[in-house]
Amino acid sequence: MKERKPKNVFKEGAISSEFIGNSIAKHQSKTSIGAHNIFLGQVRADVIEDKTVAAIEYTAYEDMANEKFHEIREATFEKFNLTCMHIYHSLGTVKAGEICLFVFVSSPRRKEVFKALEYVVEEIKAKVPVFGKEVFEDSSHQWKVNS
Amino acid sequence: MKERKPKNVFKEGAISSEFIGNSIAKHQSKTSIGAHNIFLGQVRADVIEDKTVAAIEYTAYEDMANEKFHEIREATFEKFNLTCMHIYHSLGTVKAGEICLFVFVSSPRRKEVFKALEYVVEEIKAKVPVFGKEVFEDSSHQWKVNS
Amino acid sequence: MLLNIKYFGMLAEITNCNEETHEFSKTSVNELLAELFRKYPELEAKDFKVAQNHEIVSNDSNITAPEIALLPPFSGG
Amino acid sequence: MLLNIKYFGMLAEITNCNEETHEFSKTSVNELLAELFRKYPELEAKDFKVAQNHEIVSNDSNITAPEIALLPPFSGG
Repeated sequence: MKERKPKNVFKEGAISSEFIGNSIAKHQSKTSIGAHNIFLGQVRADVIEDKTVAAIEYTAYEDMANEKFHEIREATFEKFNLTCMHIYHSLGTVKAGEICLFVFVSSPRRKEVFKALEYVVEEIKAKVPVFGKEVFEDSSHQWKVNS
Repeated sequence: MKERKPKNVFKEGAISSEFIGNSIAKHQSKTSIGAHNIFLGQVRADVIEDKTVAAIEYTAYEDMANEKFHEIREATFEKFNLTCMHIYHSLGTVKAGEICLFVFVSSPRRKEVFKALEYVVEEIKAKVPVFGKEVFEDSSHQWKVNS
Repeated sequence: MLLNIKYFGMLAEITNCNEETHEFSKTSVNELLAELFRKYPELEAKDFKVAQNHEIVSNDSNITAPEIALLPPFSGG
Repeated sequence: MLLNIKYFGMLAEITNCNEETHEFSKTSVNELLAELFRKYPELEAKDFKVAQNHEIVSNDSNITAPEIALLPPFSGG
């Protein structure tokens, strides 16, 4: 199990609510799980100098990003008692209100999922080379910076 | 807004993955939201002295419970910068692998949702009079105690 | 005062009912519990809290409301 | 050594390309950057990190791999 190849975490376009619902449904046969914790990143229609963000276009250094996602996965399983973990990130255009990041952790016990989920999300923000271009309604743009 | 009447948090039976997916979809028109955090409690098929839990039957002191859910809601909105919050808890029979608790918080910023979600879940566990009867496959039972 | 006593979870198994009326002429929660323990001796060994007006009250509180609930440890979620 | 240089995000806007080959005969990341800054003067004012073998390296590291990436601040999620 140790030498698993990095999976492709990226999905083209937004992550749909049906996809998330299906992902939850798939875990109902895993009856050792007592707690799930899900983080969803959603694109905000921020207003910057009178212009409103209509979408974010995501690009990534994909090979490095998938390696980093894989390292984060492995480190998280080392640190926390998790039954399973899933990460999906959008590439390409995600409109305001749509979901661009889906992180899903499950464990027998709730204390583990809270700690693990926050850890995973902060690691993704800090270590994965993904770049968001905020496109305004008038088609001008600026580069997003995480805070 | 302050004197809202407590809503009914309880749903008869398990909370379906479709219900959760639909609830996520409803938030895609709220474009000030940047982060959602979802907690799901799932019934574990624990094995206790060679007997396997097949389901939990939930009962509650409903009036008091809905008031406590309401107080937790109000306190959470006071403490954290949230856009919205939803809580659903099952009553009646929830089989192993099915979902009995769904807590959903949303905010412009991710730091808020992590703190808020854990707070809400711990408050529910500590303050809401809900009682779970673990029913084994042979129909014997024991009363669940939260840890 | 005519009280409506509610029992939940494992306590309702002992009393064999979810609620019952109980004529009470004394003052405190402790005095009420003494009467209930005479009726249901098994209750005395159980871990539970008493709620009045949907709030947990201490056993030396006075009974002021007609609805009293006996609540075993919570196990929601 | 013939390097393959990749540019991402706002850096690709400056260089007007996502990747290019670059013949490099010196040693360190700093020396490579000096050459790139001569070609793209606007790059010098930008905040970015250099990755080699998919790992961030410091600017005084030696270039040992043919694929080098210039990465502006990450903004995933």
